[in-house]
Amino acid sequence: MEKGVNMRSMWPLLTGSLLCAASVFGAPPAKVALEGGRIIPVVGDDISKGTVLIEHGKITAVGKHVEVPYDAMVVDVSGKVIFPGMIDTHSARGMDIRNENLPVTPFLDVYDALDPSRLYFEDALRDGITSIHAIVANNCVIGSLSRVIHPIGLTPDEMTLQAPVALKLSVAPKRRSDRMVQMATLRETFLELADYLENLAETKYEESLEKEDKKIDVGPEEARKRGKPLIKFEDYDDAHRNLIKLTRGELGAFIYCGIAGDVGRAVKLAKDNGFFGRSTLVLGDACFKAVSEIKEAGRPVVLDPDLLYRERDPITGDIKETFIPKVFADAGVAFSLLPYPNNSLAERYLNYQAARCVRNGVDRKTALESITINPAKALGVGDRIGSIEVGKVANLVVFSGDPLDFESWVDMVYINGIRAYERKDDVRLKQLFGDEPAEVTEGEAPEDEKKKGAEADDKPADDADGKGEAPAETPSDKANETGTDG
Amino acid sequence: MNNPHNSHRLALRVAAIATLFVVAPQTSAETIVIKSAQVHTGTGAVVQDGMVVITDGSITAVGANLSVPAGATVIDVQGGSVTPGLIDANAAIEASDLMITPKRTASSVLHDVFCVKHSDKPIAGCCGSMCSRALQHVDGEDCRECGFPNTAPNLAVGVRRHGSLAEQSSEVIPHTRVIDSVNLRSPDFERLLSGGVTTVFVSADPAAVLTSQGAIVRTGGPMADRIVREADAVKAVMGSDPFLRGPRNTRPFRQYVDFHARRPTTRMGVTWVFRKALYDTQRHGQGLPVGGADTPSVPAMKTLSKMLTGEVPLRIQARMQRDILSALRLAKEFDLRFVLEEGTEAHRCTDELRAADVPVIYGPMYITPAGYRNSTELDGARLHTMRALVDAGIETALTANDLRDEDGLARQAMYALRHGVPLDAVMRSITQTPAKLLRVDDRVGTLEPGKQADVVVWSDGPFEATSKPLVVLINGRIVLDKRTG
Amino acid sequence: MIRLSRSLLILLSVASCASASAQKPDAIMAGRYVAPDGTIKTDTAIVLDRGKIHVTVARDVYTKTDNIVAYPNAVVCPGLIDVRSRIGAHDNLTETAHAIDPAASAIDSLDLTHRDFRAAVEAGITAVMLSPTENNLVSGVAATVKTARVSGDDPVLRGDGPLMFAVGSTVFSEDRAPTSRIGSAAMLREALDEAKAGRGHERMRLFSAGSLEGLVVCEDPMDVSAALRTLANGRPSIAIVHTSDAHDLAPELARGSRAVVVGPYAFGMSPRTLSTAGVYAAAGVPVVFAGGTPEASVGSLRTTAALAVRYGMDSAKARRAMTVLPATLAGVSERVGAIHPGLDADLVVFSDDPLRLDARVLDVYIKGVRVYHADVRADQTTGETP
Amino acid sequence: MNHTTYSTRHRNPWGSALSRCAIVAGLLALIAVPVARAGENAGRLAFRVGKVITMDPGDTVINNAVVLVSNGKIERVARQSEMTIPEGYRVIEAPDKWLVPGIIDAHNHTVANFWWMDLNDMVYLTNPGLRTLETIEPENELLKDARAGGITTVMMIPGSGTNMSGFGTISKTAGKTVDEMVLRAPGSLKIAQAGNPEWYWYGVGRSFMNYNTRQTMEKAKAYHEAWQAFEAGEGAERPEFDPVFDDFRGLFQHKFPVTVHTQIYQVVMTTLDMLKKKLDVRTVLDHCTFDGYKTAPLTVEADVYAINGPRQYNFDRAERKMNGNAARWWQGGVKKLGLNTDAPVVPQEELPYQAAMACWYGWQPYPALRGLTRIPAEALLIDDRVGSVEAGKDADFGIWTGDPIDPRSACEMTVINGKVVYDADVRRRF
Repeated sequence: MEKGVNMRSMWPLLTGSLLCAASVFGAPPAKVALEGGRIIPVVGDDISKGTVLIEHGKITAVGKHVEVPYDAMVVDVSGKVIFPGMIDTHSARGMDIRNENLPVTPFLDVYDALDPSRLYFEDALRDGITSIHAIVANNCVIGSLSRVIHPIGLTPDEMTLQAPVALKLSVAPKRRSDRMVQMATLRETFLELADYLENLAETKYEESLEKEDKKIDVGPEEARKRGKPLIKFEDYDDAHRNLIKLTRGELGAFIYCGIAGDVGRAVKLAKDNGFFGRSTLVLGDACFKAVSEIKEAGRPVVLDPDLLYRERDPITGDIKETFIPKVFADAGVAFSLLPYPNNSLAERYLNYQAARCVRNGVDRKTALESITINPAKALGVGDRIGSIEVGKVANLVVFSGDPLDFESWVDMVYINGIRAYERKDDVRLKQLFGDEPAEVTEGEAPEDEKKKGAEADDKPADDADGKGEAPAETPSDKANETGTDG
Repeated sequence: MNNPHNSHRLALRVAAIATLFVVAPQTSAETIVIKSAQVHTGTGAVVQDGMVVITDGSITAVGANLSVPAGATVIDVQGGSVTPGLIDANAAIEASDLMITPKRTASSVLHDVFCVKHSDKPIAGCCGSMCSRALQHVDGEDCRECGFPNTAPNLAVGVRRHGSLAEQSSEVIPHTRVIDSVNLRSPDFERLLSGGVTTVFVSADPAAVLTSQGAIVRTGGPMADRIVREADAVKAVMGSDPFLRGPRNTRPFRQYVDFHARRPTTRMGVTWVFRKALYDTQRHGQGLPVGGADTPSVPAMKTLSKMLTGEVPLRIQARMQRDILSALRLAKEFDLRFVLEEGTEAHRCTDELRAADVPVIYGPMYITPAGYRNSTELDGARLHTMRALVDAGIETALTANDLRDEDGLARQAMYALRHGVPLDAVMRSITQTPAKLLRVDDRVGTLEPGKQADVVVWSDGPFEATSKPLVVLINGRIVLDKRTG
Repeated sequence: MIRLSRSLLILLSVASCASASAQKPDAIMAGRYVAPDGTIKTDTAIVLDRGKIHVTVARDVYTKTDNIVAYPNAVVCPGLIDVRSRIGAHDNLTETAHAIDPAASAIDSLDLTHRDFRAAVEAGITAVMLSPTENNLVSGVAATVKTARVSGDDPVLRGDGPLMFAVGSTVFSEDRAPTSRIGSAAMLREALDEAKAGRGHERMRLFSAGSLEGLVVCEDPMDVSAALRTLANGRPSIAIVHTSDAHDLAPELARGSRAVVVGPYAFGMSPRTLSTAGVYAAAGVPVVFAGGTPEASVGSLRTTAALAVRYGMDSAKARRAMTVLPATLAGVSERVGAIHPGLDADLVVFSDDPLRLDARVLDVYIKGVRVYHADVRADQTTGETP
Repeated sequence: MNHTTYSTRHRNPWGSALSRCAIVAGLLALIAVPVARAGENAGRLAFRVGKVITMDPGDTVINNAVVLVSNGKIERVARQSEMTIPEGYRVIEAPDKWLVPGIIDAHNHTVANFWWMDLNDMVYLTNPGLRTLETIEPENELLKDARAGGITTVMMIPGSGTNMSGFGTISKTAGKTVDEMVLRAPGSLKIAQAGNPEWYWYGVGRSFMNYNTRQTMEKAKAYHEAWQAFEAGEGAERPEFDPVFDDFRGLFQHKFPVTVHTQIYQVVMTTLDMLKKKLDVRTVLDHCTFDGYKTAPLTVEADVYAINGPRQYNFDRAERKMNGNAARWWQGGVKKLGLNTDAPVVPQEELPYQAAMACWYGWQPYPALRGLTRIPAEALLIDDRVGSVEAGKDADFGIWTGDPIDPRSACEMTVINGKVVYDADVRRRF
C-alpha cells in the first residue's frame, strides 16, 4: 500500500506549506493587495480586474482602481476570481465525537472538544471554507456552547473568531428517545431553571439577612422578590449560567428540527423562553414542507446538506423529487447551505452546493449569498465576514475560475489577511494526482531535482543532523479520516 | 447564468466545424428539430449554433445553418447544449434480491412517510443482512440493529461487501443472466434517465469468479422496447470480491462444511477457479470427461465455450494492479479478448494495458479517492487515473457504476474534467466509446445521420455544475421533459 | 393410508346422508342467484337431478311443489372455491430437498378427515385447491378436492394438476441452489430446455408440450415479468399467483397468462395493493381470489372479494373470481363452479349478496345434498323451508 | 545547495506531536534533494567502499574495493588500487562501509499489506494450481521494510494451512509491477508436512497427509513422465494438458525445488525419505526447528539444503538444555545451512538477527552470513543471478555500516538490479 509511505513523505511538506499560515498567525504581513482578479463581493456587483487591499488583516479597499501603498505585497491574481471565504454554518467535524451521551449539556463548550489537528480543517482550507461554526450535532436535547473558528491555528483559542455563539437545541428526538420525551425534557429544563432562579433569590435574601444577623422576616414569595436584585452573575452555577444567558437573549440558539412538524415546536419553545429573537433553525430535509411557517417566523435557516428530497407516493408508487433550496428561494426565505459530510463527493464543496441551486432554478445571487453572507448573518458575524467589503476581516478565496464552475479550483485562501493555503504547494493533492514522486527509492527523480542531486554529491556533514531523527510512524490518515466522518 | 469557458472549451469552439453532416432534411409528420448553441456529436466535435433533425426516430441531419423542415416540432433551449444520450457501460442497477420495497403492512402509510426516502437509496442494501432496521438507516449513523457502519447514500463499489445478488451456489455461473434480477420498473432507471443516461450495460454482481451475463437496456421509452440485449458479456472477477462479497466463502475450518465452504478464499484461488473452468470447458467441448474440485456445471460450460470462441464477450473486473495483471495473464493463457472493468489502479499499468490492447471501463471516481475510506481494494485510487488512461491512448469509457444520485454519469464526467481530462475525451468516454465497447455503436453513441435519436438537451454546457438535462429523447421520442419545471 | 382415510370418509358420509335424506331437494327456488356471468339474477328454479344441476328455469315455470326448498330473499351461489388452500395437509406440503421437484403431488398429503374442512363448508367453501409450498422452482402438482362429500361421490375433483412453479425469493435457499433470482431463472430455463428436448420428468414434458397447465407463484412485479419471460413461452399456459401491485403489468398479464390469482386481502393493506384486482380485471385479466385457508380465516375469501370491489373491481367479476374462474384455473370447471346445467349441485345459500360482509351462509349443498344448515333464530331467517 | 526553508510552526494533522515540527522542517530539506545518490547516469554506478564481502565460491573478501554496476548487473569488483573508475560512472563514496550481497529470504509471505487474506485457500488439503504470483502487491509496506533491511530477494510462498498450498514465486523486493519483480515463477512448490495442517483440519493425521502428498506427487510424476516420453519422440501418444499437474513439470526437471515446511524429527525424516529419496525432486527443508536438527546425519546423507528459522532455539527436554537450532544443524554436519524469517511472522528486516541469534547459540558469523546470501541462492537455484557479488550477477547488494551479523549494524543503502531502491539518507526507515 503506497499510502502510508506517501503520507509519511508528504506530511513534512504539508505541514510546511499548508499550515505555515499558523506560524505567521501572530504577525501577518501588514499589507497585501490582490490585483487584477474578478471580484465577486456577493454584496454588490462584480468587479472585473479589480483589486482588494488588505491591511492588517482587514479589507481596506475594494475596487477597480485602488491605490496600492508602496509597502503592500502585491499578488497578481489576474484571470482568477476573488470570492469571500465560504462559511460552514454547522459542523461537528472538528471534534472527537459529534454529541455527548448526556441529553442536557448547556455547561459544556466545544472548546474542550476541538482538535486542531483534524484533517477536516485541512480539507476545509482546500475547499475554500474560511470560517466554521463548530457546534455539536443534532443528537442532543440541549447541547454545548458553539463558536466560530478559522480552520487554521494550533489551539482552539488561535482558531476562534467569535465565542460563544450559540447553544445547540434539538426538538427532534435524541437517539433512542421520542418526541414526547424530548419536548418534556426541554420543558422541564426551563421549568427547573425558573425554579432554580427563585430558590437562588430566596437563598440570596437569606444570606443577606445572615450577614446582618437578622432573622427572616417575610414570606417566601416576598423573600424571592427581594432576593432577585441581589443575585450577581457569578452566583449562577455551571448548569444554569448559559441557559440564563440564553433566556436573556445574550446567546444565540441553533435549534434542530427533524421534520416539518418540529418547526412549530421549535418556534414555540424559543418564544416561550425568550430566545426566539436570537434563534436559528437548523432544518432536516423534510422541513421544507413547513416553509410558510418558517417564513412567518422570519428567523435564519440552515438547510440539510442533502438538498434533494425524495418521497414515494404510497398509491401510485411514483417518486417525487423536491429540490429544497428552490422551495425556500421561491418563498423568499434566506437560507444557508451546508457542505455534505462525505468527503468523497462533490457536495463537500459549498460552491458546488450553490451550483446545484443554480442548476435547479435558484438565481445566482441567492445561491452565492447562501454560502457566504447568509451564514455570516445567521452566526451574528455578518458585520465581520461573509462578503468582500471595506472593513471586514480579510477572509478570501481565490478561485481559478467562476466559483460555480466545477472545474474551478481553490488556488489560494486568505484568512485574516494571511495566505493560509496555496494549491501549488498542496502536497496531498499532488499525491492524489500522482504528481509527487511516490517513493524516492523507486521513482526516478524529476529532471531538475536530479541535477540538484548531482550537485549535492558532496553533501556537507552537518546535514546529517536531521536525518537521525526521522519522524516516527505517523498514524495512518485513514484512522483520522474515518474519525472526522464519524 | 455566468459561465466562463476554460481554455480547452475555447479550443474546441475554435476548432468546431461549421457543418459536420449535410443531409437534406426530410419533411415528415414526425420530424423533431433540436436547436442549440452547442451540439456535441459524441465524437469529440462540436457544432456551434447547431441543429439536430430527427425523423421517425432516427437522426437525419446534424449541422449548422440547416433549414427547419416544415411542420417540424422545434425544441429550442436558448444557450443550452445537445449531446448524444449518455451510455453507462458498467451500471450496477438496484440489487433486486436486496431491494427493500416497503412491505405494505398495517402501518405502511406511516412507514412510507418516515422511511421511504431512505429506502430509495442503495443504503438499505449495503446493510446486506436485511436486518429489520434496514429501512431506518439514517445517514451518518450506524445501523442501530446490526451495527453496519455509517450508511451514506453513495457507497463505493467494493465497500458494499456484504450484500450480493449473485447466485451463491457456485463460483462459475456465466449461464445466469443479470436481466433476471433487474427490475425494469426500478426508480434507478428514472434517475439514470433524468441524468441524461439513455443506455446502460447492467453489470453482474462481482460475487462469483465467472459471474453472470450482463444486459444492455434502455432507461426509458415503452417497457416492451427496453431490453436491447438480454444476455451480453460474461463478467469475470479478479481480486477479493468473489470471496468477500455476499455471504463470504468459508473454509471448512473447525466448523461444519456448509454451502459456502468452497474455493476461492484467496486471490490464488480466484485465478485457479477461472483457469479450471476454462480448462474444463475446453475438455467438455472435446467430449472428454471433466471432474474434480471446482468443476463448473454443464450449462455454465455451454456459455463458457461460447466465450472461448468469442461469441459471448468477456469483461473482467479488476481494481488493483496485481488483479489487472492477473487478468492479462489469464487472457494470454486462454487467448481471450476482454474489456477491463473498474481499473481503479489502471494508472499503475498503462503500459501493460496498452500493449495488450485492452479497453477500460473506468470508474467510478470521487473527489477524494475512496481509498481514503475503508475498502482495501480502493486504497490505490488516484485522481489522475482517467487522465493517465486517456494520455496512454487506451480506449476508455467512464462509468458511474452504482452512483445514481442526482447526476451519476454526468457527475463522473465533471470529475474527469476537473481532474484534467479534456472535454472531447470525456465526451467520447460516455458516448461513443461505451457504445463501441457494447457493440451498439451502429445505433447509438453519436449524433450522426442514420443513428437512433437518443439525444439529451442540457440547460447549459454539458457536465457543468449549473447544468442539467432538460429534455431527453430515446428513439426520437421525448421521454423526459423538464423545460417547464 | 390415503385409501384408508378415504374409505373412512365414505363410511362417515353415508351415515350422515341417511339422516339428511330429507334435505335432498329436487329443486331449489331461488329469489336471487349468482348466474355464471357473475351477475345476480332473480326468481329461478334450480332443478336438481342425481346431485347435478339439471336445468335452471324461471321460477314460475317450475310448478312442482313437493320436495323443494325455497329461498325467496336469499342469494343462491355456486359453492365458493379457494385455490390457495392447505386445508387438511398444511404441514405436509413442503419438500425442501430439490429445487426442481415435479414428481411431488399434493394429493399424497391429503387428510380428508381434517376438521378444517367443516369450517370451510360453514363458510360456503365447497372446494379447495391444495398446492405444494412455493419453496421450490417446481414443487409438484396441485390437487382440487371438495370440502365435504355425500355418498357415492369421490371428493377428489382432480389430483394431477396444475403444475406448481415459483420464481420469487421464496425459492432461494441458504443450503441448496438456487440462492438468487438469476440462479432461479437459469435453472428453470435449463429444466425447460431439457423438457423440450424430451428429457426429464414426464410432468415437465407435458407442461412443455402444453398439455399440463402451470401455476406460478410470483412475489415481486419483476418475478411476474420473469415468469412471463421464461414460462409463458409465447402461449398462455400459465396462471400467475401474485398479490403485490404490478399495475403496469396488466396488459402483459392479459396477453401472457390464463389468470391471475390475488389475495388474500385484509383490511389495512395499502390501497395500491387492494386496487390491483380491479386494475387487472379491467385490463381483461381473469382474476381469481385466493382465501389462503386455513392460515387465513375461512371468511377471508369473501373479505378479499369485498375489498377488491371496494377498491374498484366490478362486482360480477368479483363473484366470478370466487366461483367459476377458480374452477377453470383448477381445471375442474366441467364439474363445479357455476349454476349451470350438468355441473354438480354444489350450492351455497347466502342471506344476501355474497360480496356483502353481513351476508351469512344459510345452507350449503354438495351434490344437491344439504350438508350445512345455519341454526338461526326465526326472526333472522330469510330463507324458509316448507 | 539550495534548501527551501519552511516555517517550523505548523498544525500537525496526524497527531498532537507538535514538537516534531522542527525535525520535520529539517527533513524538508532532505526531501528537496531526493535521490541524491539514486540519480542514474545511464544506469552506471561505481561504489567505492571499505569492504566487499563477495560470497563467491572462494569466499573472497576485498578491502578498499570498487564495485562497478551497469545495466543492472555487476560489471567488475576489484581493489581500488587495481582499478580506476572509468568515465561516465556516478561514484558513490562509502569508504567506511561494507558492501554485502543482497540478502535472500527463502521462506516468507510478504505478498501484500493484507497478506493474511490471500495465502491460505484452506478449502482442500491439496492445492496444486494455486500460485502466489497473483497475490503480490509491489507497493506494499512489508517489501519496503525488506528493502530497508537490505533484503533484495524473497521467496514468496503460500501459507502452510494446507498440505500442499501451491507454488511460490521468487521475486526481488522492488519493482513497479509483479512482472518486473519476478525472478522466477514458479519459484518452488510449497508443501507443509504436518504441523499446521494437523491443526487446521479435523481428523487429518500425518499418515493420511503423507499418503495424500505421495499420491499427488506420484500422479504429477506420471504426468511429467508421459510428457517426457512424448517430447523425447519415443512414439508415445501426446498426453492431455492438465493444469493441475503441469506446474509440477519444472519440479521433476529439477528447474525449481520443493520447499517444505518441516520441523520435527519424524517429519523432516519423512520429507527426506519421500521427496528426496523416493521421488528424487530437489528438496529444501524450511523452518527446520524443534528437534529437526536430529536429522542432520540424514540430511547430510541426502545432500539437501536446510533453511532454518524463524525460531533459533529449542528446549530439549531429554537433555534439559536449550539448543541453538542453527548451531546444532551446523554441528551435525549440515553445511548447506541458511536462514529464513517466515515474514511477516518475524519482520522481514530482522533476518540478520536470526543469524545473530544463531551465532549467540554457537554458530559462526561468516557461515551465518553465507546462510543469508549464497546458501539460499543455491538452495533455490538462483545462484546464477543472485547471492554473491561477482561480475555478471545481478547488482543486488546492501551498503552496511558494518557486519550485518552484528545487530548494531544498519543497512544504509540497498541496490536492486543496479538501482538504488533504499537510501537511509533520503528516507530512513529503521
